[in-house]
Amino acid sequence: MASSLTVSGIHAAYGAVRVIDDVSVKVGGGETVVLLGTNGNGKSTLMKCIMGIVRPSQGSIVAEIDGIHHDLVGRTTEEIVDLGIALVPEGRRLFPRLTVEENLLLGAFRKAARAQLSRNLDVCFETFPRLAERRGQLAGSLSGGEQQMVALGRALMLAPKILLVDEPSVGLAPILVSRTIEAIDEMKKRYQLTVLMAEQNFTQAIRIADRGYVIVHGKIAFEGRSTNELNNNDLIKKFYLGL
Amino acid sequence: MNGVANNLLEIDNLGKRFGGFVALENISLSVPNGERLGLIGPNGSGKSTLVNCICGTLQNEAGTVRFDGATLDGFTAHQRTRKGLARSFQLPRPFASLSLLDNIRIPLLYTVEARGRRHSTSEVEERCDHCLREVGLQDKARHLPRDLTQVEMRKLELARAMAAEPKLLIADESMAGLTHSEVEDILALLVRLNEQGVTIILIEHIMRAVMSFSRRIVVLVSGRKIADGQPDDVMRDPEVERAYLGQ
Amino acid sequence: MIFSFDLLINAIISGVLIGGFYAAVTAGVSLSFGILDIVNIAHPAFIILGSYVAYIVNVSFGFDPILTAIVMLPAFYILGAAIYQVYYVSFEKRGEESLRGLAFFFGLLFITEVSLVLYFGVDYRYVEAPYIGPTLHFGSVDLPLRLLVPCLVSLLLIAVLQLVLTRTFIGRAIMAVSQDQLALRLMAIDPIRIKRIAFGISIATASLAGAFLIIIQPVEPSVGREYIGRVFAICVLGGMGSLPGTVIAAMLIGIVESFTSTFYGPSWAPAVSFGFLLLTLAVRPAGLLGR
Amino acid sequence: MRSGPFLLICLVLGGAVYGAAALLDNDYIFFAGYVVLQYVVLSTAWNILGGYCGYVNFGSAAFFALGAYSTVAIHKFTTINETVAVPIPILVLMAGVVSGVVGYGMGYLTLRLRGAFFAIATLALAVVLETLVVNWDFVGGSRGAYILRPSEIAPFGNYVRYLFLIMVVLAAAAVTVARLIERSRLGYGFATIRDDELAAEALGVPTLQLKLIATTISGALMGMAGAPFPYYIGFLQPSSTFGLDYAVNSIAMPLIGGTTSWVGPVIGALLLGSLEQIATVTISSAINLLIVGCLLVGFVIVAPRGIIGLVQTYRRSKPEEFAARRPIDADAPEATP
Repeated sequence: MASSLTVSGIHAAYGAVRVIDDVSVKVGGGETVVLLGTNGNGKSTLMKCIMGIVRPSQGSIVAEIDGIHHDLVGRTTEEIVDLGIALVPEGRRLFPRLTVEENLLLGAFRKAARAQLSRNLDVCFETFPRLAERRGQLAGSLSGGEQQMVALGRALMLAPKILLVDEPSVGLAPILVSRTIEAIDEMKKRYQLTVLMAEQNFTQAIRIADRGYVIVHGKIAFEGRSTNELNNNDLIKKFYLGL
Repeated sequence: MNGVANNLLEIDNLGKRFGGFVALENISLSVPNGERLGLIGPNGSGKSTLVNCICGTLQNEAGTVRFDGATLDGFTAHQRTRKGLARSFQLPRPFASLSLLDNIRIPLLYTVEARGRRHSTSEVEERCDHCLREVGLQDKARHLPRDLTQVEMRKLELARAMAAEPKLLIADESMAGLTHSEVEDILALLVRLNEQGVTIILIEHIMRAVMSFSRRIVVLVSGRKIADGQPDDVMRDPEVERAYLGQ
Repeated sequence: MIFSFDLLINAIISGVLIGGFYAAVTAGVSLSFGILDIVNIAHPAFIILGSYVAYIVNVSFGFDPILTAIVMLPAFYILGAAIYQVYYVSFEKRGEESLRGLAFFFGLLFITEVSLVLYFGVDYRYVEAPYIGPTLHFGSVDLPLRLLVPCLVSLLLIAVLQLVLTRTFIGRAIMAVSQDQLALRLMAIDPIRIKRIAFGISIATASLAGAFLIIIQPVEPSVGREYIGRVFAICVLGGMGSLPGTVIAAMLIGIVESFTSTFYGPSWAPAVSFGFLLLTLAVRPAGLLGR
Repeated sequence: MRSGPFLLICLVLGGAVYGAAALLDNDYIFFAGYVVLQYVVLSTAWNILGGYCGYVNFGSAAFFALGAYSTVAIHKFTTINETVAVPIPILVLMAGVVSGVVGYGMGYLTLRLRGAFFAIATLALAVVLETLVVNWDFVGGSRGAYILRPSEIAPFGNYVRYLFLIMVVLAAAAVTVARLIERSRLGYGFATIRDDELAAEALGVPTLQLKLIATTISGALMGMAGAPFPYYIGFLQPSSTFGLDYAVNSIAMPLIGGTTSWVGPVIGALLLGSLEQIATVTISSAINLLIVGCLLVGFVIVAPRGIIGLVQTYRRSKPEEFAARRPIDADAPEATP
């Protein structure tokens, strides 16, 4: 059964800096939804609100997993992850002094994930053959692209129902960006995930998206109900390039 | 070597790696005196690393940085500051146990006076007060940084960098999260400084701010410089568009 | 001093044996300081506590000190977990672990030591066990069982710890916890719980190390002090938190100390490990065997 | 207040204590007072590096012992060569130079170390120095050294009174130096090192140089505190002179008093030092360290900013001032960053 995520009317701030202002986002079961917009517009903060890292001052966040509704506001990050919601954080945040394999195995810490450990590890190495070659190498010594693969693989090991990906393209060369985006799509199809991805690389993100939102200054500036709507929109260029 | 004499900052083939990650590659950049330069690029493109290499917080493995006619290689961060380089940090780093006034006092005591200009106690107070007034924090001069909001912290960060009386000021994302009018305030402040002869490099994600402030824009993507020129030209550059919108 | 081959071989052997024991003494610090970034300079005091527990049980009931230590592991584990909880609430949570956290452990060191002095006095205490006394002889090589038994059990302890760290979920989480706590939470792992477990294990090793210590030499409360520097020297030399590195560094220090006391006199031995430590810190803070 | 008058007041205060004790004709006060004042110097010295710069020195005992042993060495030298005995004030200055140089050396060796590594390095340095002294037979080695102290000295009468007066001057000087640093350019620089070294460098503060200055001054003062000690104690042994008691006391006193200002270590040393002296007489000397240990642990947990912090909090919580210090952004929404 597919899982969905509904964010309604949330506000969040760091001290007096308002980062998110009345944002509502819905990700339906089996959808891939992208949050578009340049940095500093609140995409990451929205992800952090969902994961319980930042506490919103108003609004609700509800996840429906296997037919059960879970109110996420007020729960700890660990509890939210344990429900089956995984985040690939911005900047990847690997454990640099652990090997690739140790990083991946840490993903399978929660009970539900341990049961599927060997299958998920196989899938992971199948999706990213490069990681199988480097399984004994320290994660900190990998290149940016390889690190992103480990981060995605580690999230996969969590056996999530809903996958959040925050800025997967950061610091990657263009060709790796496109490969990373494809890998996310492959993971999604293989495990019937529900995906919410924050990404500033419009063209790449739109390749795998079903729908998308453009966030500017902490507000939803545009909601595209299809990729076409997003593509044929003059606003995008204005938001992105300030022209 | 044409035009070197007029260039305040001259970066030549600079490179920096972290483990297997190439943060900067072959960056060359000249900044003439009095310039208003906007440095932009997607997150993780190496902007902050570049600032850290220029200011001596990080050591670059390849290339050289020349400032005001002399090479900076081997100089520590505080020596570079005394030569006239100042920067604000992306995440404000106030001295938590010192009042705002004393926070401003540090660059006066350690940078301005190190250049040979002595101040009397009252002059120091006056200068500190002036710097705080510029950013509108004069009423909180005796407060500790923990009493400030994030916006005020950013202002303090800028005021403290200004107090070092730099020739080149690098403002690293000092406007994120600010309201429209606060952004205008800070831009006006930077323009005013620039008119007084300070060269400014502005690193910013708020495009509106960058476009209205900069006379020239440099774009970094994955540790490489992909564009350098007039703001309108740069933003219409297909490569920049690809970098931001993807390809 | 006549330099003879026998003397040399025996110096190396006793260095290795002592080194094995040093590894057990350091294992706890490698966990707390090397992996968790908790500067528990009171660790040697807990080792002395372990010695005294082994001593009391030995004189009262005649139990074997090592077996006693194994039985006491859970008690030391709980003590460690409780100390971490206090440390977390009072310092880590407030972000004051550096200066005040150090002072906290320094204070604990003194409280433990002085309490032992007040209760037991400053007389040297020792235990009795069948293996304290006999020595195996292989030609001119002497293997005192008093050193051999602690060394072997110590290596076993390290091997078990290493297996736990690399082969279990909790162990991997312990290795990861100081590197990125938020990332750990994103794996549904509570970093505080992991640290509490790890610190508990770290103090539990002091129970065994204490038993080894009192088997090797008579103990009085302030003996622990000479181990403070040695333990941190080995931990830093061994590359901060790598157990195989700890064993190698411990053996290295053991051999060098044994050489120094054989050829220069025992009074110079303490300077060796500290000299090593100072040099390492000044030249290569990442340690000789950093991961 | 400027430093001159301040020093004068300190001296007058010390003189008053001296006068009162002399009137009572109780030499125990001088004996006990000497130790308390010695702790004032040690904790003030520790605080210059530990409190102002935020670098924990576990090796106070080594610097103290260095001062004491430089006195022993010079004393032996003059006795063997039958030259005139060096007066104690000169010995104090010489000890200051020796331990200042060692302090500089320690700073140089540990320049790049921060936090725990620095603290551990100081501990290591202490043991290396102790081993050197233990193996240096000229100053008595591990057996210790006797210093014959004249029982009387003109015009003070009992020699202990003379030593007490020296300690009064030394304590006044140390506190004045600490106070002077606090209010000077140097003090501001030290505070930036404590708060944020990276930001300090970016604003022109030469952090490495300042650290060297701090380790030198702090080391020199500790050594000076130790210089008269052999004359006070009569018999000097490495194990007790390098004892961790000095290390724990010189850390506990500033932390209990409060580390951000010169007042803290003084209050801490006076309170804790007197308490220990009383405990030594009334209970036993072993209980001392237990008291210090418990107070240290208790204070760092319950009152992290020491007695000064408690007083400030109490003053601030008075109603009218509290009203003036209401949160600045009452309307700021709750958020955890």
